[in-house]
Amino acid sequence: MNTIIYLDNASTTPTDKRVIKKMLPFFSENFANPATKWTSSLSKLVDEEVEQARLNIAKLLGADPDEIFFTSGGTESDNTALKGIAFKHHDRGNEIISIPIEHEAVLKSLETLEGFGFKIKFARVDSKGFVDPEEIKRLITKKTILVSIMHANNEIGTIEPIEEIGKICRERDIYFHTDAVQTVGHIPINVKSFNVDLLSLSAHKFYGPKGVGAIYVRKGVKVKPFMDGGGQEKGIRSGTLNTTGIIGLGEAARLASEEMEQTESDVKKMRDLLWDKIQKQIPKVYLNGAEIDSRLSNNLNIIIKGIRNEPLLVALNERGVIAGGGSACAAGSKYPSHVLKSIGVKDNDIFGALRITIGKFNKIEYVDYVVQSLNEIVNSLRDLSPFWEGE
Amino acid sequence: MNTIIYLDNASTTPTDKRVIKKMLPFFSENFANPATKWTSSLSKLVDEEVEQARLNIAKLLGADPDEIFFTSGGTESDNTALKGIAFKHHDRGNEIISIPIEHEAVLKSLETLEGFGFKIKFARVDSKGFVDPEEIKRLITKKTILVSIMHANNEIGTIEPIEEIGKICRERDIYFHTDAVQTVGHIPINVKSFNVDLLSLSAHKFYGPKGVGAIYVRKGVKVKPFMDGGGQEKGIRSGTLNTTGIIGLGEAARLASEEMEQTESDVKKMRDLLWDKIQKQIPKVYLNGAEIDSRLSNNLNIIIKGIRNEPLLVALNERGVIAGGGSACAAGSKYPSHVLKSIGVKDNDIFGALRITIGKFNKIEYVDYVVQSLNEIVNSLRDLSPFWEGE
Amino acid sequence: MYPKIIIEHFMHPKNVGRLENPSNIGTYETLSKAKAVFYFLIEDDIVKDIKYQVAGCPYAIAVGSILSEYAKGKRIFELAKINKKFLEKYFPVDEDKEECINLPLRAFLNGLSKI
Amino acid sequence: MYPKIIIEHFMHPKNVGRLENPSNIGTYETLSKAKAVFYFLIEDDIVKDIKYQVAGCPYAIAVGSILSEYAKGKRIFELAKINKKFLEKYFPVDEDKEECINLPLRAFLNGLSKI
Ligand SMILES: Cc1ncc(COP(=O)(O)O)c(C=O)c1O
Ligand SMILES: Cc1ncc(COP(=O)(O)O)c(C=O)c1O
Ligand code: FES
Ligand code: FES
Repeated sequence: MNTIIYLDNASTTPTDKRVIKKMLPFFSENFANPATKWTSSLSKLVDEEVEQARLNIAKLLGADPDEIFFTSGGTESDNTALKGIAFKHHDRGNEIISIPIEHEAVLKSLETLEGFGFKIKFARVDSKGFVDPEEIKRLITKKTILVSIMHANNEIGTIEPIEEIGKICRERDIYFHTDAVQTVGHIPINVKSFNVDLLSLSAHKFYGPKGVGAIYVRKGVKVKPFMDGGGQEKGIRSGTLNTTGIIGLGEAARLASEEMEQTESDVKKMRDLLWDKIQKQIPKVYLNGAEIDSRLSNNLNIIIKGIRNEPLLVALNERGVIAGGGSACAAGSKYPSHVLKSIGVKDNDIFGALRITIGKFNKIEYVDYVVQSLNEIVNSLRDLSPFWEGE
Repeated sequence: MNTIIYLDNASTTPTDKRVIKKMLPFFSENFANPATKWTSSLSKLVDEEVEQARLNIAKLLGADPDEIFFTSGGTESDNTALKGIAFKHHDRGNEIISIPIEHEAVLKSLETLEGFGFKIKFARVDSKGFVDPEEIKRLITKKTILVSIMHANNEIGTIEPIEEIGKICRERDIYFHTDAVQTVGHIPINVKSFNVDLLSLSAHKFYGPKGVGAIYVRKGVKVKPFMDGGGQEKGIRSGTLNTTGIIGLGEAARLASEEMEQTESDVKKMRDLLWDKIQKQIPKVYLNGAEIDSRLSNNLNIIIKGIRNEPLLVALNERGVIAGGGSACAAGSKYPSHVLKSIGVKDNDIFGALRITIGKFNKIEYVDYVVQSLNEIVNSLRDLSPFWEGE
Repeated sequence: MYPKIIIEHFMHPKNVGRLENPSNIGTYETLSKAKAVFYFLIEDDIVKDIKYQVAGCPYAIAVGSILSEYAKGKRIFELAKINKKFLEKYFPVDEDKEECINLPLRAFLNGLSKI
Repeated sequence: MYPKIIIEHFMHPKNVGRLENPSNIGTYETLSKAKAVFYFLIEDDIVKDIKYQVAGCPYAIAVGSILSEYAKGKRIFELAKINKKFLEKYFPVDEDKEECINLPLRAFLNGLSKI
């Protein structure tokens, strides 16, 4: 088989060809810096496209365009949200609440804030990855200034009860940030009904280019700028605008608004078929996290007993199938997964976890090939494994 | 005239077509995340190109590839350098030395650090924008941990005595950062002979794409990460790599290594001719900053007596000529230029400053058209001006 | 970039310059050194002639041109009613640029009331 | 991705499995739960038969395969000299992956010396 079957869409997605087409003229023809829109018609033209992109994102989120600020990606948006609120509002308190299964962009930012005297409280998540809004309520004190809970988890696809948590925070006048990097462009979002104050997104997770993202900051919410400089983006994010990236992000947002529903239903169908066939053909395979119907519809995260995932992924790759979840045990690696650990998966099983995330360019016809390959590989790796007793 | 004559290359440059060509396959074919290079051949392929880009930049700077870290641009590199050193080495002292004509990315980062208890000392610059290394020496105390002096100024093109300052800092074991956003890819740089510990660069200033840059961090120099997250770039800069941007930056660096000498000589020839003709044809025009031969060869920054630059730029734009230096007096604008103010230019003159910065795609044949347009516009604006007495 | 009508007036401003013997002069200057001056020849409360100068951005220059054109032959009590709303009939006003419209407008109004 | 020779051995590993009646067993386990086991049939200081199992990455699996192939019919005093240098003749060792080579190598050496 010559085609590559890419099943690691939660890691990154290919840029949609229509997005590339939209971006292309802004590299070397309409390349101007939009900052000089008052004195250069070339800049004005670029500025208009940048504002259109802002509008497209605003629409996708149910926000106003002047609540959207462009960044270099999800990581920067998370840093901006957490450090921006903490350093601006430290006079109101020093406690921040989050959960242990957040992305490292959140966790490491919180660690930094801890070094600056903030107190980080983690609410527990259950074996499926869900946080209980009641526990957030219990953890809130007079000193709490910020709650940061991701919309959906990137490893196990658990969708958190954002609306309830948003309501709790709004009632208590506490800022609420959500990392929606895995959901924007995939499932409907409305910042107003979610009651979020800040939201992070990243273009390359929904068929936009890498190196660009955005942060929603609700009108009236003040943050200390994270990226200091020339004062672009109303001072919230300095630096010459990545116009091509932003215009690409805008186009990806527009396409998502139009096609999301269909895409997600196709993706779900393929994911469900895959899981069905895997369960039928391969013994001793278990789902990590929430039930198949209460997680992101592109996500499958499974334990395959008795083997490790690194050789599994390499062998799949040899057959043209690219999946995720690798957990090399060697130095320099950031695994075993803190997410699987937090939901109580045992170490030995974590090293055998496989993450398959479907994207809109995957073809359902390949499901049989994937399952067959997986089955054969699992069999030979189990033969190879000192941990496998043919259980 | 239908062609646009773009003379604002210090603001941003068009992406070289060869750079775009190099980037294109990495959007939707070779789109993988290089982080999974051990388990995916698609990732490995991208990783190799990213490492080639790193090598190209290292060569351009006389650095080792493992001293180069990718960022989202010059602004982020400056933030990383200053905050990274300050927050890592605050136990060694709290004083930082810089100059008032730095880019806002440096100045505003220093302002933030001031808020965290650091003491910022500014060395004076003379009427041409030069800092005296002796004054740096005098300002250094036992508490000084960092000196940050730009390589060349973005408004007036003054090239600072970096090597001498580097030597002073190295002898005293003080970290030395230089913002080389205006010089990388334009004039030769060698981080070793310059004795710099950290250096900022931005792709879009030398025909690479916007939204990507790099920071050189000398081997052994420790910084606290500015962008917290997944630990990419050896933990110095987290976030999914902007692979297309990085590969574009690498190609721009490669082209610069090969073509810099020729390009800069062409650029200088055009700049000199332009200045020559402007001086001959337009009365009461003065150069801001250093003599024409001791500044960046692409830079011309002039005062045109009796008029303001905003209408001048707009009228030039109407004739297809785009220049820079705009200083709208209205709200929301960051002018009048802190650079011109620091070198002693009077307010009235600052509002009449015009920055022309030549790039490699400019054609010397257009010089006459530009000067003629400028002359006509200056005449009518002077007629319009209550400040112009036909002096 | 500026609205088209602003660019037109800016590129071809009317009534630029000074009057030899003005009856009224109105000036205004911003903190950031933009300046507008109107020279009026007013007789029997009617604007017989008018010229102006502006050092400011295209908005300021164009508004100067528009005001001077409009004023010719008009009575001062009518002209004194001119405000931002009046100008908004001519072109959209960007919030970034409100100051630029104030500049010539104030100079103009100053010239009406002063002798 | 792994060097080609590693992928070849990984995709078609030799001597996979357990021996019924091994004379020696060598095992090694990393902190992160990777594990290698070698089963030897050693007679008169000569390796008559060998099998192995590895739960680890392709490096670990391939090195197991290479070692087991090499060991067959060899004397133990020769085999005891095997080290990282020896393996580097077969393939380049990435510094990220040194642990992965250690894993089967130690299990192998452990099996030689133990009864
Ligand atoms: C949930 C989540 N947050 C944040 C990020 C960081 O986004 P980026 O890598 O684009 O900076 C990712 C993906 O890497 C993610 O999945
Ligand atoms: C000297 C200097 N430093 C820093 C920057 C910031 O670079 P960027 O806008 O790419 O973030 C610029 C240009 O804007 C610059 O000219
Ligand atoms: S008059 Fe100064 S910007 Fe308009
Ligand atoms: S054995 Fe664990 S990564 Fe190689």
